[in-house]
Amino acid sequence: MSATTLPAPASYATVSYGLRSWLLTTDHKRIAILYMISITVLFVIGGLAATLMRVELLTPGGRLMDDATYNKLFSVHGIIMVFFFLIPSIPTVLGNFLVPLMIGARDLAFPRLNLASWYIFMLGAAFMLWAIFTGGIDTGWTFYTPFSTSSSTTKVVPALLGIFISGFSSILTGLNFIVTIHRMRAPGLTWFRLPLFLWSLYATSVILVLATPVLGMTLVLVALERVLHVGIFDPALGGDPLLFQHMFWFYSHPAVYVMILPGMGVTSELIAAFTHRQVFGYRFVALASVAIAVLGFLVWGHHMFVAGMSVHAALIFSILSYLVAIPSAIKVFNWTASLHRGAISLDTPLLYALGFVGLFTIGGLTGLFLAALAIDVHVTDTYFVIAHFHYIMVGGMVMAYLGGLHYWWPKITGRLYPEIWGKLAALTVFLGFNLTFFPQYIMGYLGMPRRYHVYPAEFQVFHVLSTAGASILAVGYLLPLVYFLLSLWHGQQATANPWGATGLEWQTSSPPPPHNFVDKPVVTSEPYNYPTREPAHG
Amino acid sequence: MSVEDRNARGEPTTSPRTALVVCAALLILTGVSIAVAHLALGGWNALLTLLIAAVQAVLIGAFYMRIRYAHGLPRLVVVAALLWFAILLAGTLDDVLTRGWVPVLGK
Amino acid sequence: MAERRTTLSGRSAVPTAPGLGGHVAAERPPALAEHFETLEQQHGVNALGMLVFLGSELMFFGMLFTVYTAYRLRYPEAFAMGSRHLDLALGGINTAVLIISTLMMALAEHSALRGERRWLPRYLALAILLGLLFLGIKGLEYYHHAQEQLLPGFAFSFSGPAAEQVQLFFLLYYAMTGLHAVHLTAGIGVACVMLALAWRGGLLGAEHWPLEMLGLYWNFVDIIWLFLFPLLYLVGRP
Amino acid sequence: MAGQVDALFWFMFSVSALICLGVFGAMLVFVVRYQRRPGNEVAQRLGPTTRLELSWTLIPLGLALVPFVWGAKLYLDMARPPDDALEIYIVAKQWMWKAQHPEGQSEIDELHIPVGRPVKLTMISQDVIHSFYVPEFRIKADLLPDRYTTTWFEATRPGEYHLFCAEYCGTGHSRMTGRVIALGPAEYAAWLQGGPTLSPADQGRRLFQQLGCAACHETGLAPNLQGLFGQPVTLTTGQTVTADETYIRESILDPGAKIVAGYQPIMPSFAGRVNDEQLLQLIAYIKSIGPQPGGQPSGGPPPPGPALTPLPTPAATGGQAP
Repeated sequence: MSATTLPAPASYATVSYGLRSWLLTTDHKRIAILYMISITVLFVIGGLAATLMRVELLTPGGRLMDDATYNKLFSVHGIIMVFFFLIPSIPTVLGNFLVPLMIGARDLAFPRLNLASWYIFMLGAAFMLWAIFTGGIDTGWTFYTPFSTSSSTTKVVPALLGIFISGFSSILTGLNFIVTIHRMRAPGLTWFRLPLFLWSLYATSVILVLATPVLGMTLVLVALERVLHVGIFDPALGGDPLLFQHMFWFYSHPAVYVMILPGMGVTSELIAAFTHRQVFGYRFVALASVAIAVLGFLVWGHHMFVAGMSVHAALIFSILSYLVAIPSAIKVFNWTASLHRGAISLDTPLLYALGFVGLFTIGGLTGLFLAALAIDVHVTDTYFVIAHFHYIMVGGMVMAYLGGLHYWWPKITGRLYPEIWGKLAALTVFLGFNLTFFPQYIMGYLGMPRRYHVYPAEFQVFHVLSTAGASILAVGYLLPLVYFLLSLWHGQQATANPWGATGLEWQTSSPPPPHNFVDKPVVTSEPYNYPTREPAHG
Repeated sequence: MSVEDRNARGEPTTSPRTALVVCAALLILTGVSIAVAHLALGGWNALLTLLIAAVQAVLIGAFYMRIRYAHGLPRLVVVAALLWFAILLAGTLDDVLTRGWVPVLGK
Repeated sequence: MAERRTTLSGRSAVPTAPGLGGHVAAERPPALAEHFETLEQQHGVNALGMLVFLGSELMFFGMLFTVYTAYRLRYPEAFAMGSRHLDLALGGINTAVLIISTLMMALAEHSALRGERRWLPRYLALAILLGLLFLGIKGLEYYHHAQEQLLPGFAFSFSGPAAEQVQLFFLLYYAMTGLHAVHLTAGIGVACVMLALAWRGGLLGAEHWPLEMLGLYWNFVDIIWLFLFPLLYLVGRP
Repeated sequence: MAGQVDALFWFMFSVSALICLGVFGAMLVFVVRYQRRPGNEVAQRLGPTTRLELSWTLIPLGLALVPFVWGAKLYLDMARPPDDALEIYIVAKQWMWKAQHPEGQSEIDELHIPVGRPVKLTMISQDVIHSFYVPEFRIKADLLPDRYTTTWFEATRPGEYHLFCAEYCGTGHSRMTGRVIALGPAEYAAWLQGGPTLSPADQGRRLFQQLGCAACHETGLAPNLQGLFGQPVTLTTGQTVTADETYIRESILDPGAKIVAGYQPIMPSFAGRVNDEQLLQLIAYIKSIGPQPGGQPSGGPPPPGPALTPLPTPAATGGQAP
């Protein structure tokens, strides 16, 4: 029986009321909402830091603030955005909400652990905010030794502790997803019937579980070194600062894939839903996620080509870096091919998905420049790198996150957002983003180093363009915040499946009941089984 | 299939007798390891003692942790974790051991 | 909606449990959490969860192993000198203690599975006692190092060349054995809870799975030590 | 070198632009053409995809090898300074650059170099990691606190170029900048005249005497340093190391770490007694009495001290100095 014809069961959101019922919930959907609120607040803090930096960079002379303040701002921006927004964003919000729904389960495998993950995350964030608001931190998000251990006089240890703690949240979330996807799938839901979003989340989880511990221990050693004045990475005491960089990037490079893989998964879902067909080369796209997760671990050394690493290691890491580009390229080509002879509805989520593909393509291709050793020597640690990873993380991940939020908003809240405003915001974000970051490619190639508070006047024109773009981008981000909130009261009621999409999550009511499905779902068909027509000829 | 079935089929459990034998083997291997460490083998000691530790780990994994009886998935987890550790070790040592290879300095 | 109903069936798979949304199926065993279908599924979820967790744990130690290896290859002499300051006898005894405690854990699991209510608490208590003995001996070693002024960051003085590099050895020694001791302590804590349950007749038969999880963890902690022992104690002995 | 890096860059840029044009163009055309509308309500069924998949897996894989090989070749060139390069020492600290010329001049936050001659930099940091970056020459290299790193470049046109610190190093990071001033040969010679003082190697020789190094290193108590530089040295552990800048530095600061086979660990540590500049001067001196391209040791300054008696050096080329 369809959920819409039964007397509607109480939704997860209205089954009980009160703060207590939310803070002690083990319902994956409510935990997803908790995460959504938390990371939105953190995103705003990180965004404010970026805004101040962009305003300061309007002029080359550094008139608005002193050097130390600027350094703290970019550190806060980096740390908050990477560890407290990008890494948790899609997995903890959309992943938490959708994994059990998409596989037809009643909850994640470990519901209480899931809630614990959120509390751990909040504890980590609290430490981080404490560090920020009681003196700040000026090491950048990379914490390079020996600067972080013996030179910086800011609140490094609380910040390290914050990241260390939130790391456990990542590990436990990853663990929960892996076990859930392995063991809780509905009857008939074989691996190659899984939505592509779940393939990408699975790959993400593997990275989270296996890479995060390495960062955790590294940060512990840095904190120990700072507190006890002993040398593990400090060359003055026989340590090797490059060893820190190896350990740091062993986590932090795969962490880039933690940020982009879920975005790829969302994009695959959106493209399937709005071209009304299966994604071209489903198996290749699915396995490419796994390939990225594995190959992504083999390339961390490309962050260290000028750091004094051995030439031999540089050559190895360079060629491996090209390998990891291949599965990403496969995905881009498959998404494009999926549009061919589809039945395309150009709704807001698809706009974001197309934006994702375009910006990710540019970000990915410029990543190849950075893998080419001689070019990397010139452009590493310049704005070229800044532009590159913002194309991946902001152009890629944030676009996908917004696209996913629009697509599943009716499922999450039971309300529709205003489509016109959605399209307008998507275009604003796209334009603002490109205006912000494309000039940074140019000035990077011209030699503008990153993390510079004062800079030679010849780069000013690019900085002004960039700041102008950032203002547009800010508007683009504020718009959805406003109309999403308004839609909670004024939005039109959503049906169970407003997009006419496949996938188990659309088979239950919007918003879903506490245990997701009234009837236990059984899967009997291939994924994205939209009706199709035969090729015109042949 | 419930847990009791598994027990009845003898699948997930190691008999006390086997457990005792494995324990004895572990203790003997520890003794061998200490002895090996004291021989003059010119640098091969470390490798040999680690090899013995690996054998001990396999014994514990196979019999006490019952990976031996498990099907694909548990084995996959173990292999994945070891593989990732190997990647970390290999990539790092690739740099650490080859820094002097290309004669940049003192050429 | 209609066309998708044909592609993705929304019908019930388990005729005996028609309404999992509100009703509780009559024959659900009490040990079965409400979001699982069967005990077997629950058991599989828990075992896999523990294994994945241990994989993650391996990387915690793996990072330290890697740093240790890099420095040992760089400063072989200093690491040999540092290692010779460790008490091989106590280290060897501790290895044996931990191995036997693992045997006790395996026997405890076995008696739980067999429903041997008399034996389960005894084996478990023995495993706990051996674990505590290990920690005690480890503490004794730490105490000796403190007396020898071998505590980096607090009191470290080493006469002889390359004192800094020897200090590096001891730092890693404390980091690795310390992390291991933290893990063992956590294991002992959980084992004490299980002992209390077993004392009251719990954990037998179908309910033995928490003990199985603990066993996996205990074995892992043992394996880590079996590598720490040759890495730390058996350097430069010839 | 800058031109070659640019050539690779523009090659990659062109290929990337083509790929972007292809992908974006296709996306645009498809989106316009295959709108869902009456007559195109449902998508066309997908045919077999494997052949296409394989082609866009394997072709990019082959294509990727080009920039790898090209970039690696240039990188190797960057890692190997030409033998005739002018060698200048760079010491960085928060937040300044100090350069020491072989002729004796030293300068702060400026670096004068001749046009048309390769310049090799041997660099070290006194505190945290810095990075020497001159965009004009397309070179960048981190300066580490524990060992020497090198890079090299050749200016082709006279002029003033930006020098940046590219690795974040604390509060004044963005002010750790300077100028590289490339001069024509005549102007460079004139600039050199302006400076006074001894060459680093001469200063090093003076230090060598002042610190009492000669008392052991020229009497057989410790390895003779003639002809040592760049040669392999056998240690008490049986290992062999190359007597390069980093090894000499370590031996001065931490003499017990790597002792040459056949000698006792009698040398005291000079950590805290010599600073990084003096270390570089000592190294320059040891280098100057090292093996010369021509064959015989010692080119510039005459061998210091009394005539050398045959020494019980373990390695044919002499040992190093603990």
